[in-house]
Amino acid sequence: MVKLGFSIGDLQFKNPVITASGTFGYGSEFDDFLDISRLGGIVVKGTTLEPREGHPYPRMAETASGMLNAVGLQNKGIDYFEKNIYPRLSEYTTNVIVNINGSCIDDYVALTERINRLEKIPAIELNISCPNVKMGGMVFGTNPVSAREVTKAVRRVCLKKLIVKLSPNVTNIVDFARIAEEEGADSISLINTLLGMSVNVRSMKPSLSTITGGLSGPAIKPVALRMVWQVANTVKIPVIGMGGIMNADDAIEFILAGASAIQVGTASFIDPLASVKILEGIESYLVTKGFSDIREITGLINRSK
Amino acid sequence: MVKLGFSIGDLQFKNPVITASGTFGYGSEFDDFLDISRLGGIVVKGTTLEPREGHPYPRMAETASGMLNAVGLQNKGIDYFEKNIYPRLSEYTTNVIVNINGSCIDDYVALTERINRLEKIPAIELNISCPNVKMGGMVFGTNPVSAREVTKAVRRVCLKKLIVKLSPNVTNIVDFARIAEEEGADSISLINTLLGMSVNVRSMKPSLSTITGGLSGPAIKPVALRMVWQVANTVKIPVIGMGGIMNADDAIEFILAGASAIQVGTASFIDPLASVKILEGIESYLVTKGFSDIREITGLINRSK
Amino acid sequence: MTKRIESLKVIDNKPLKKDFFIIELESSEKLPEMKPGQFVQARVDGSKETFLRRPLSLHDVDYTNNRFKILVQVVGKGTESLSRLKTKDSLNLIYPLGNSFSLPEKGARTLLVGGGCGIAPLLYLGRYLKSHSIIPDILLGFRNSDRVLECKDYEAVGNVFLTTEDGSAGEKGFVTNHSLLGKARYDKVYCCGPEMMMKAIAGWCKKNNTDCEVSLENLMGCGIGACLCCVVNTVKGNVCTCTDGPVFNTKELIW
Amino acid sequence: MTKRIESLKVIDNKPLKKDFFIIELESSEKLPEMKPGQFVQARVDGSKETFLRRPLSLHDVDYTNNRFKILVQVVGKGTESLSRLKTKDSLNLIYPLGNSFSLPEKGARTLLVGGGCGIAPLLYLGRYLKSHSIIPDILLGFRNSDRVLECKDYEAVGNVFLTTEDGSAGEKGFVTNHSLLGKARYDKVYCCGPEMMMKAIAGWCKKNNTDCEVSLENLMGCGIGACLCCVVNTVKGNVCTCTDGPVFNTKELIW
Ligand SMILES: Cc1cc2nc3c(=O)[nH]c(=O)nc-3n(C[C@H](O)[C@H](O)[C@H](O)COP(=O)(O)OP(=O)(O)OC[C@H]3O[C@@H](n4cnc5c(N)ncnc54)[C@H](O)[C@@H]3O)c2cc1C
Ligand SMILES: Cc1cc2nc3c(=O)[nH]c(=O)nc-3n(C[C@H](O)[C@H](O)[C@H](O)COP(=O)(O)OP(=O)(O)OC[C@H]3O[C@@H](n4cnc5c(N)ncnc54)[C@H](O)[C@@H]3O)c2cc1C
Ligand SMILES: Cc1cc2nc3c(=O)[nH]c(=O)nc-3n(C[C@H](O)[C@H](O)[C@H](O)COP(=O)(O)O)c2cc1C
Ligand SMILES: Cc1cc2nc3c(=O)[nH]c(=O)nc-3n(C[C@H](O)[C@H](O)[C@H](O)COP(=O)(O)O)c2cc1C
Ligand code: FES
Ligand code: FES
Repeated sequence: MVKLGFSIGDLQFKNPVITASGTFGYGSEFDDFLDISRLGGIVVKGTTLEPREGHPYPRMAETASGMLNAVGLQNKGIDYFEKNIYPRLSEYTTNVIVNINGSCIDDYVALTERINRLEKIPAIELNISCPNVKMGGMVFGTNPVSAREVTKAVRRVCLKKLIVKLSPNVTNIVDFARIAEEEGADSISLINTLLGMSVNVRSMKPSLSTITGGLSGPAIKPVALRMVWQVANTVKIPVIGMGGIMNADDAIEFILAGASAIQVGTASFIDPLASVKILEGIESYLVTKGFSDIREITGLINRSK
Repeated sequence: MVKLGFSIGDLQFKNPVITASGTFGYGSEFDDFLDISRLGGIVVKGTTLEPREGHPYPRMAETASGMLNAVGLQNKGIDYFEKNIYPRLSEYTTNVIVNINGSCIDDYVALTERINRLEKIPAIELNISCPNVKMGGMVFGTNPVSAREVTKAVRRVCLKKLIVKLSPNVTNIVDFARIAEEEGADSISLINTLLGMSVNVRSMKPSLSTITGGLSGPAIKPVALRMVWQVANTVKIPVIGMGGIMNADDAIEFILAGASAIQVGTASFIDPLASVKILEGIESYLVTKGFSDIREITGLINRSK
Repeated sequence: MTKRIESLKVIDNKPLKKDFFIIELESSEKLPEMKPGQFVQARVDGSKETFLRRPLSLHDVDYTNNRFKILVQVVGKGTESLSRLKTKDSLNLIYPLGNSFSLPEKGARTLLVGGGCGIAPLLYLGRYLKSHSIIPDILLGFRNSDRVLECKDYEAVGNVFLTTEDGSAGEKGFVTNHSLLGKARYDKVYCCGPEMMMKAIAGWCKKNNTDCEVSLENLMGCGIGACLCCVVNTVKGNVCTCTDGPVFNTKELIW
Repeated sequence: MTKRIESLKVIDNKPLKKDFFIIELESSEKLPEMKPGQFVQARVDGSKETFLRRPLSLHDVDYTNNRFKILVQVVGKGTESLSRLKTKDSLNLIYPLGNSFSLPEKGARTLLVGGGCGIAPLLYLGRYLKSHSIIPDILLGFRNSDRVLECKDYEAVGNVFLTTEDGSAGEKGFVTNHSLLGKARYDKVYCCGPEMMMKAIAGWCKKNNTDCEVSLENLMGCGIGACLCCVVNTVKGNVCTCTDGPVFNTKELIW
């Protein structure tokens, strides 16, 4: 048997395949298709303190090898989550991670404190690329100063493993990775969506109600892979790579570039079984290539220089 | 007949379809397929003062709806261009624009002065996202200070129309567009390629000799369109949009978002006739929709708010 | 009701008038229970330009042979690619998805209204109603006679009325202009078609105090409630068309 | 020589052993002059996962019927998709592209060496040589007997010798191990196959003072000299494989 596990500090993951926030609901949407407990982990929907209705329809547009979304963090808030969703989630025998979002630092801190008391949630994914924030409209994840502040503030209260999820819409991703590591993140995940846009030439109007939205899917994989490679070569904490991973080969590209684990996002929309197939594909790749532990190939392209 | 022309200052273009630098050679590669003089213009290969061999093979990798390249500005230098290529180019009855590149500001200035004396070249496209530059490895197009300096220096000597071509690998594209306009650019073109990467899982090595390369093709269209829209809403000078334009509908998206003209890049590799087909498609779109002048739809999505 | 992912065999792909066609599919397993109003998410393998699956309604179901049909109108790249499917090809679906039309009260006077490809789910709904002894009026609207589909199947389950925008078949105008709506009275209306048409019918129902269910055709990212892209604004806030719908009582919608 | 873009009719797609197949195409117009060593850029319409065209060599040309053949090995998504082409489908090509093999001097003792799909251009080259009264030796290398293709066509133009890596057909080993190379002497060698093989043959030729031309299989972005992605380093610096090649005399290459 090939060893597939990895860990963030003392938190063990049985394998490196995790589902990405906002693309796997709360897991139950996929119960008909697969046994979620086979996965290394799942990251649930972006959660906020208060319920959010999200942006108006239309929120989605198909693009070449990708899609734009402008969901706008629709969710029922942490109270509802704790009461109605958490009990069921805590029955999965895999790591259930909550992706947290706020409009200001206080929101993030308050959310973290709420999640601290949920015993079966071992880690928080701090999403610092939420587009609607207080401070002069500046996005947390694209401003080094606020990225540092929010990470510091959350770290101070966070009793769980802290994964900081980076925005790719920056000149130098490495700066943000360093900040996260310096402020005590246990892991870094990337990339969130690229800011994109689409116009409907029939109606002569923007395709999304918000005009711009987040681009995901295979289209962004080359950019994601480049950033994961840059970050993995910079920080010492484990890096979780994502962006356009559709199959095992895609996942292996990220691992060879230095990712300790990967997240499967948009792929689950087209093939709800994608995550499990990717897991199986990674395993058989390792077997075929004659490796016994995935860590032998993690960052291999950087070692063979 | 529908009016398709646009102008940069007093420089007239018969239509808004231009071929992008590095994707259309020096035109002659396409002579077998189309009458180049039908196009609004062509931008020739990135040119430098001295000849350049470019990067080692492999320089190319296919990606989902796109490709990575690491050509590295291979070209025979301005002397060769002036003697051997310019005479033939000056026979096309369309605007032939030279894309200029340098390792330092002096190079750009010297190149501009060389092109000043080429009567049949009406405009320069200043490419400020060349990855190998003197100043501490900082890329001109991703650092506002050096972007300003190089634009200022070139503008001071440039007797041609000056188009500044922006790099998309920045947090805020609008900053760079403003700088270009403030320093006297006559037009802005965008986007150049996104920095990306690919790994060959069979060989377990990076696909490109340079590890990272430039991503082009439909994959990047949503990002390109978003940036063109942002820039068109910021500057008063004409904006030339590009990035993943494969057909007339794609081109029209850019025009509706505010581009006065568009460039066709990677599309010409797959269909050498792409530029002409796009031109024809734009014309018939306007006819079908009942417009008589392309300017009626330029930036339409911003007006109908 | 368990959803499944399956590659089904294409038994037949019959071109109808203009851009319409009907694909008949066969499962190698026993069909799950499938209700009128439910839909499938079809993977479009043959097209370079599509990325996501495409939602399509159940048009007719034949449990005996484990077969069912979808009726599709070519409107873009995905449907165009599906139109090229041939007998013996396979089509990968996630199905059955979504809620379904509700059964009206016994003896309810019932009207089905469909426009364009919105007529697709009405046949299976009609059969379902018929099996519950309700014979509906069926009002179908098309652009012009070129696009009027054969209505024999529909005639077997109800009384068919036609409109075309140019009057080249049936009455002239939109479905909402049909004289039927001036005369008859209904207890229940089911409607599927372009949003404008559904809104007009919903308005007419409201005025006439008639209960109305519509099947929405919102853009979908996943079809299984995971992406939250297909939302519609209701009295309960934004809900997913793919799981809370596609069928909604118009009283719930904020239109 | 004018290049053209054309959708050609697929006359036949014949599967050979293992992953190999031969597609025969027909042009509706008179074929342009096409030389051995030249190639086509094929658009892969049936695959979601390919973006660029795929370069493929001319395998055989029949001017009388305006037909020609390409021999393809499935190695990935593009070639896999091409393997599914059926009679009456169409295939869009840009062709003919590149330079060609040179004609050796009269009476030159000539050897053709091919490995894997690198055997593709050698048939047309063989015919061309034969038409100039040169009967070459033809040395073909395959992984194992499963992959050894029918050599009848090749036997019609020269004396065929085989190697397989496992010895299951012909001599055991790589083409460079074949006893022929220890015995015979040649004035000219033409070689196409995996880079390692071509380098080995080039080395053997150098040692034996034999003129050697190889056909490179560099990755191509455009095939028409526009992208500069397919370069190979030569004594003249980086040149494009698609326009200055694909055939190079090994003396020019910096290997
Ligand atoms: C629950 C449900 C059931 C459906 N049932 C059927 C059915 O039985 N038969 C049938 O033919 N169609 C049905 N549709 C509509 C069908 O899904 C779309 O026509 C199809 O997805 C279009 O794909 P395409 O690739 O051909 O078009 P695209 O190339 O994606 O789009 C072409 C044009 O149509 C517009 N468009 C595409 N989809 C929609 C939409 N859903 N609403 C409004 N505009 C749209 C696009 O904006 C674009 O302008 C249903 C939709 C839903 C949500
Ligand atoms: C001038 C020329 C003539 C050719 N003639 C023929 C021919 O007659 N018959 C034939 O079968 N093939 C020929 N080839 C090779 C053929 O073009 C490739 O096998 C094909 O493009 C692979 O496409 P794919 O989508 O199937 O593979 P992909 O999915 O793109 O790649 C699969 C794997 O193969 C590797 N690969 C792909 N192309 C190449 C390459 N060119 N060199 C090295 N590794 C590669 C990739 O890195 C990847 O690991 C020729 C190539 C050139 C340049
Ligand atoms: C519909 C949708 C909703 C998303 N919601 C969230 C979210 O709530 N929080 C978050 O951090 N990322 C969110 N993402 C981003 C994904 O988690 C992931 O970072 C991104 O989609 C790139 O991966 P992919 O290309 O594999 O989808 C969302 C993505 C999509 C497509
Ligand atoms: C092979 C290749 C070479 C390129 N060379 C140059 C160049 O020399 N100078 C430049 O400004 N842009 C260059 N570009 C970028 C294109 O001009 C264009 O900005 C980019 O490809 C995005 O457009 P597209 O998606 O339509 O190709 C090159 C692109 C490609 C694919
Ligand atoms: S389509 Fe994804 S939630 Fe409805
Ligand atoms: S493949 Fe583009 S220059 Fe040769």
